[in-house]
Amino acid sequence: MNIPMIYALLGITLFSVGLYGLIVREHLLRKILALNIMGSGIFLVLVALGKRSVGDLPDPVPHAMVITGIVVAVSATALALTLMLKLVEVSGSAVLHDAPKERS
Amino acid sequence: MIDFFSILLLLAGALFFLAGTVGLLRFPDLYTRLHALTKADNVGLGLMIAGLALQAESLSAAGKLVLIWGLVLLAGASVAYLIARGALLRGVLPWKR
Amino acid sequence: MGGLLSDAHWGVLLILLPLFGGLCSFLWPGAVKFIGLATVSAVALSVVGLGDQLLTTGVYHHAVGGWGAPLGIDLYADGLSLFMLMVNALVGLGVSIYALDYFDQGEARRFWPLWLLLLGGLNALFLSADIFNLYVTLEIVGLAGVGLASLSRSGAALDGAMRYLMATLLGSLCYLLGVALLYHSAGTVDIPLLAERLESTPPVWAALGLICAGLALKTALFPLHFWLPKAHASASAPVSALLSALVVKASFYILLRLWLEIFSVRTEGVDDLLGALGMAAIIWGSLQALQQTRLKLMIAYSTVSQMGYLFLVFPLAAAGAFSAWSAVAYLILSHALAKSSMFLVAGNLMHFGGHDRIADLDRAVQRLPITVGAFALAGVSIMGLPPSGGFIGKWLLLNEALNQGRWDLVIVMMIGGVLAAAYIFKVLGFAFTQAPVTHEPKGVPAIMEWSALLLAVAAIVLGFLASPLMLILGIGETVQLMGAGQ
Amino acid sequence: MNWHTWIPLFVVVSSLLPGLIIFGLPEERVGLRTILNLTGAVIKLLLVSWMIWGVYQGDHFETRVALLPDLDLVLRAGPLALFFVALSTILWLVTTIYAIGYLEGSPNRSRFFGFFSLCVTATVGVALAGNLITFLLFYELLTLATYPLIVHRGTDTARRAGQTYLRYTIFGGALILLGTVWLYQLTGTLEFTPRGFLTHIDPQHYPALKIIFVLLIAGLGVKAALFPLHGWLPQAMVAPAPVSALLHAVAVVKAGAFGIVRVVYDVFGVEFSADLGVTTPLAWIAAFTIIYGSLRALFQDDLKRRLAFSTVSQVSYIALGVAIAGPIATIGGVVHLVHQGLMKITLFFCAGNLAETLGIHKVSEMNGVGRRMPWTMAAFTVGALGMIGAPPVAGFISKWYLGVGALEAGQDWVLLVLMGSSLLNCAYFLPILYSAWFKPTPKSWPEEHHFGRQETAWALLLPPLITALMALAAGLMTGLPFSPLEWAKIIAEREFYQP
Amino acid sequence: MEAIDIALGLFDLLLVFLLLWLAWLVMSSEDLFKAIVLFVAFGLLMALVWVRLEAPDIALAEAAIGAGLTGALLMAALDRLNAVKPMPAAAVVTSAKREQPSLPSKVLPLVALVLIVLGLGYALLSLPDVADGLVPNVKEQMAQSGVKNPVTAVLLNFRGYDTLLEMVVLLLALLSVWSLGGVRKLSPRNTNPVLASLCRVLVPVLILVSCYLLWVGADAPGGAFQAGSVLGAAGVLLLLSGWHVEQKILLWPLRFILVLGSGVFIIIAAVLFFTQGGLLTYPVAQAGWLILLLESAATLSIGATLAALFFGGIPKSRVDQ
Repeated sequence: MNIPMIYALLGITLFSVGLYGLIVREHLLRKILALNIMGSGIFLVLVALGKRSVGDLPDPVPHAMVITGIVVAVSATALALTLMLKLVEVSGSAVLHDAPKERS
Repeated sequence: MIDFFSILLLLAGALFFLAGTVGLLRFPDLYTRLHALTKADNVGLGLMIAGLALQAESLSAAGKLVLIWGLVLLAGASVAYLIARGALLRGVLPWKR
Repeated sequence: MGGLLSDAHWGVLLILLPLFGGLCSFLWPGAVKFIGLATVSAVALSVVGLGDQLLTTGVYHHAVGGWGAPLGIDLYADGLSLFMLMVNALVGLGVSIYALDYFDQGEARRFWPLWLLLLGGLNALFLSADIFNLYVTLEIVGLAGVGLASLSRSGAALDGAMRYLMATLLGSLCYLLGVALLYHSAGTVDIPLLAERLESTPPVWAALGLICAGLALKTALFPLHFWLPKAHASASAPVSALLSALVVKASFYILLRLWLEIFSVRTEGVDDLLGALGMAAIIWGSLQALQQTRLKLMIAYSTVSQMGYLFLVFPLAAAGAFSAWSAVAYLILSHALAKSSMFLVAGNLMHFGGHDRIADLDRAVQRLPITVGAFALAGVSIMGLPPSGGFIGKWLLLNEALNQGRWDLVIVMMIGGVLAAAYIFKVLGFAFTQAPVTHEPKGVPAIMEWSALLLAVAAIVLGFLASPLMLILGIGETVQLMGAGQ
Repeated sequence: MNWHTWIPLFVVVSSLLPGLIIFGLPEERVGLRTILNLTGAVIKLLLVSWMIWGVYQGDHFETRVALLPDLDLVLRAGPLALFFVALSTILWLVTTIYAIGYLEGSPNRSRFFGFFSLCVTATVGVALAGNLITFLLFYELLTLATYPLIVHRGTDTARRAGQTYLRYTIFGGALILLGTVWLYQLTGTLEFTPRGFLTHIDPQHYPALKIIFVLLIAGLGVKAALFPLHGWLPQAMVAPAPVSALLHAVAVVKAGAFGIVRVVYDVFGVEFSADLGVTTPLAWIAAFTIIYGSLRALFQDDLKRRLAFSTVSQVSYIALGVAIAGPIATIGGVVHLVHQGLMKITLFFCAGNLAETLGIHKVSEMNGVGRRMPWTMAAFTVGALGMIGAPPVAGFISKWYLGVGALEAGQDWVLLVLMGSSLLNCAYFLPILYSAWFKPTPKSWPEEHHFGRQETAWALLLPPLITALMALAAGLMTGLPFSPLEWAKIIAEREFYQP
Repeated sequence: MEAIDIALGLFDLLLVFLLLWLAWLVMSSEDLFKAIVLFVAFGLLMALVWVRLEAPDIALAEAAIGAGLTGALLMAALDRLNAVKPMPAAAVVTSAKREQPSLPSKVLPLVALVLIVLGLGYALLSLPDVADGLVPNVKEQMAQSGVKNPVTAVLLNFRGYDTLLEMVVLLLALLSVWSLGGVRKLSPRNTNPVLASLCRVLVPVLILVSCYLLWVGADAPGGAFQAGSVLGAAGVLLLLSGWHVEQKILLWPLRFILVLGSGVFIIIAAVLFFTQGGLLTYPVAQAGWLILLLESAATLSIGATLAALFFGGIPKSRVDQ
């Protein structure tokens, strides 16, 4: 087991912890945090496994992918946060309720 | 000789960071914690930068390091002030024995 | 330039045109309708051009930046891609025309840029041969979908959009982790190369699981459908139509594509699991649809059930049968047309009576004959009755299921058809009767009625176009053909 | 290119096109609508006559369009197909006239006549279908086109009747679809072929074929109202009278019965069906339905309900004739397709007249009505006597051939069924005739309308008289070249029992 | 050398545990404010991880976007959330009450979590120890790429098409946010001389840094995304110090800057497609400056978009009233 692999395993664990939080926690802000943590975990897997090449250069392709991913993540986070705020304005709650709401 | 000074400066810096961290953890209220944090950080970082600057390959690299210190000083001071002010405005009272 | 166009590059236009149109409509809000309609029409023409090109020269292949796989990204179009692009163009055109009269000025200014960018994302998705590029397109589709779903800003719409956002982001992340594993297993994200290089190793299996789960979530496969009914039912009518007809199909397309190219030979049991979930979706979705008292929710649950049919392809395509997945492609096309028409009809009925309570439709058939007619025709296709596109798809799928002795699939399909008839005629029945509380009807613009009808008629006409469409689907004979394009 | 390849399609289009145009007509364009309807009907009649003449001389008429890569949409005019087409074309014309009179001034007539035309289109398509998938296509179209007619009045009862109708027919359609796909799996073809296309099939598939037979017959039995799948029919009589006439005599019920004929003769082949051992149970079910329908009819006071149960009973004669599996019985069954149509449509027209003119809906209200409406009741009497099987009305011919055919096939028990059924027919029709003609006229009718000098409107009076006369003619002039009986013989010779 | 390796190894392990611990705290702490602060710390540590994984480009992006801007977005959202809900305490209580589920529903996800970690971990461990990925391909084509930083080469050239679409994603997020309508303003702060003077010093510096990152991206870590996010940070700072944008700018110029990145990308793609016969096929000689042009436009757009996302709802302008 080498260092990059440990980081990759950390990535997997972060992904799972985020998934756990996403499912278990109800507050939308927390769910958004959870998605971000999951994303970081995936980025770690992508980059850490790219360090398995023989030469001195780590694989730049995953790096580019992760930069793309980070921008996507911040975009999605911004949208999710705004959506949450609007939802709270209208419904007064930052939790998605499962009971069907009758609204005409 | 340069290495020796570097190590000395870096250790001194680390000591300040340690002190700052202890202060952050142990002090009783926000204001005192801020005090400990910024004081320690500014000086600690300064010492560390100095230690690293001694190792720098070129003058411009050393210059960059100093620039970083300057920026952190500026940001640290302003932010500490803003946090303290915000806390005061929200009615957080300073700790009294 | 003319030479270039006729040569090879309709595919590129299909991506750049709507994106550019989207930017323009954002920059010139005063001209959104014109820009929007022009762009969508141009896209439809380009699809025709691409179709003509594919029919004469076979599959389309373009190395973006001139690099080629594995370093660069490849665009790729065969019969299946063309089919999906046709779905985009047809439904897009219908819904766009409808949207001209549906939205007020303010909403139109927000609708068109989002919709055009969504169209660009969808086109890019169907033309991509690169699984990471597919991730980016999925995000375009997802974020645009959320933006559209929340367009009306009502509480229900925001709630639905939030659910959709959570589901689509989670789905994308699962997919992305799968992509990461595949990349590090094979050193490429190009689908044909992956097909060559991948072996049956644990990381590939993990990637399969993650990708299937992520895409199934985005496609709202039972029991991961929980987000769909609210999101689709609470959006504005044209948006519901786009989401139900196009957006859920996009993620399904990726799954189908990856399955046919990469996974099909390496999966024991997963195909049956997907098939079983598909069967459950058919039954559960239909039963839920039957119980709904709101029209839009009923239509949304109907989508859950109809998506179930698509997943029946996985156990059947294990034998690599063209007829199985071509049946599903047919179902996708006819469902897209029929379902978009249904949501537009729901929009008309809400416009007309101010509500969508099924039991209070109050003689809608007298007042809005064209709208109700559209619903009935679309319903015929959804039920899978002849003559309609839905019937052809169902016939092909039944045929294949019987061919492989899969009686479980056959019986579920039959039950699904009967249940679909039950919920659709429940609506039609109330359209004839007088409601306890009668209301003053509000006029519905003719464009909104006719565009809904045209989509429904298209779904019916599909029932007579099986031969030429099968010819199109056969271009490149998708199974192991992306590799052949190299 | 040859005219013969397009005429079957034109026959279908000749009612489809007017129907689609009528949908778009505003409500008040009565004249244009009437012209469209009648023109379509007349053109169809001319085209059908042309084809009858051609087929008589041995020509072939076939339209073939690709539906799927290896399955075609086929419209083919064989003798059997034309038999049914001719029936529905003539009765469509008559019923259209009747409906114009019946619905005068009522709302939503464009919609009504639009679906009316679609309904006939589907029926003609069912008749001309040259393979099972084309048949299925028009069969389902028929379901869809009749639903709006049944719920036409838009009351809650109508809606519920519509739902019941759909529950049965959609289920039936699903069964046929399943049977069809399965059959296609086994044989690779669905083309209707004289004497069937299954004779060369591997015997290991025989059990599957039996199940397919059951699926198809059950699916068709829904529309043909075979027991226990008849439940929708009595409920559906909430529809306006022309619709009932259409359902019972021309379109829906007949399509089911016709389908049974097709399946037994042109899909399985009658000898092969007999070898499979599936015809005898069919005969038993048909026989049971005959008796059951008659018994139920006996206890209905509502006139239209009584007629509806009578239909349940009478249509099964067709299935019975087919299931007996002999040439003579076949002639009896097939000819009853037309005979029952003529007689039953007469009865429903008359029932509609009584309801429209005097507000009579119940048998118990019919005392002395013969004196108030002599022409209508005369037509009714012809129809009723025909149902009973009294010579010289057409019904007698059917029963005669059925009986002789049964004896020839060694199925003597059928005679008992026929006799029992005839007795029951007497029991539920004769009292009506008696009270109509011989009981005293009451002081007032439930809801009387006046139509000038004659007993009711011309458009309502003429159609039943015409159909009654036709029923008489079919019974009297059996020897003429184009009489139903002669044509049924041609069918039997050419399609079912050719060497 | 040995000692340094061991020290670094220990440092790596420490980082791993810290990250895990922080992630867990972010998920489990009851106080949302605390969770956000911890998340920002998590992001900063992630930046360290990227350095350790020899991914300085990502480290820069993560520090600027992942920790900085996302943190600012989250904080702003929390601030607005508390402003919307007059009694956040009550809401916290109810949500805390709601978040006390029964034992199986608490344990099952945990079990699932462990199973997923084990399964995926096993999958990872069974990957071969050595794999070159696309390193040889990148090396082979670097000379044709027009830049010297391999990550920039991949982002803007080899996989430039991804980046084009990614610019669209960013724009879409903003369109969607604007489509939702205005959000509540950040809770009012008195204009503050210290903050204002900080801005006066920092904003020019940030712009300078942004330009530097953009320029240097061709050869060294940096590039449009990093430069853009630093620019965005400058925007955020300005917005925080109560900067008001003029109506005139909001109408057309702002929209223009927002679409500049994706627009220039699309136009260049189209032009290249008609002249070179391929989508985004740069002529080798011009690749360098074309990439710089694309990156400059992208930087402006990214900066403006990120700042606008932080601002939240659509700025009031006559067009949309």
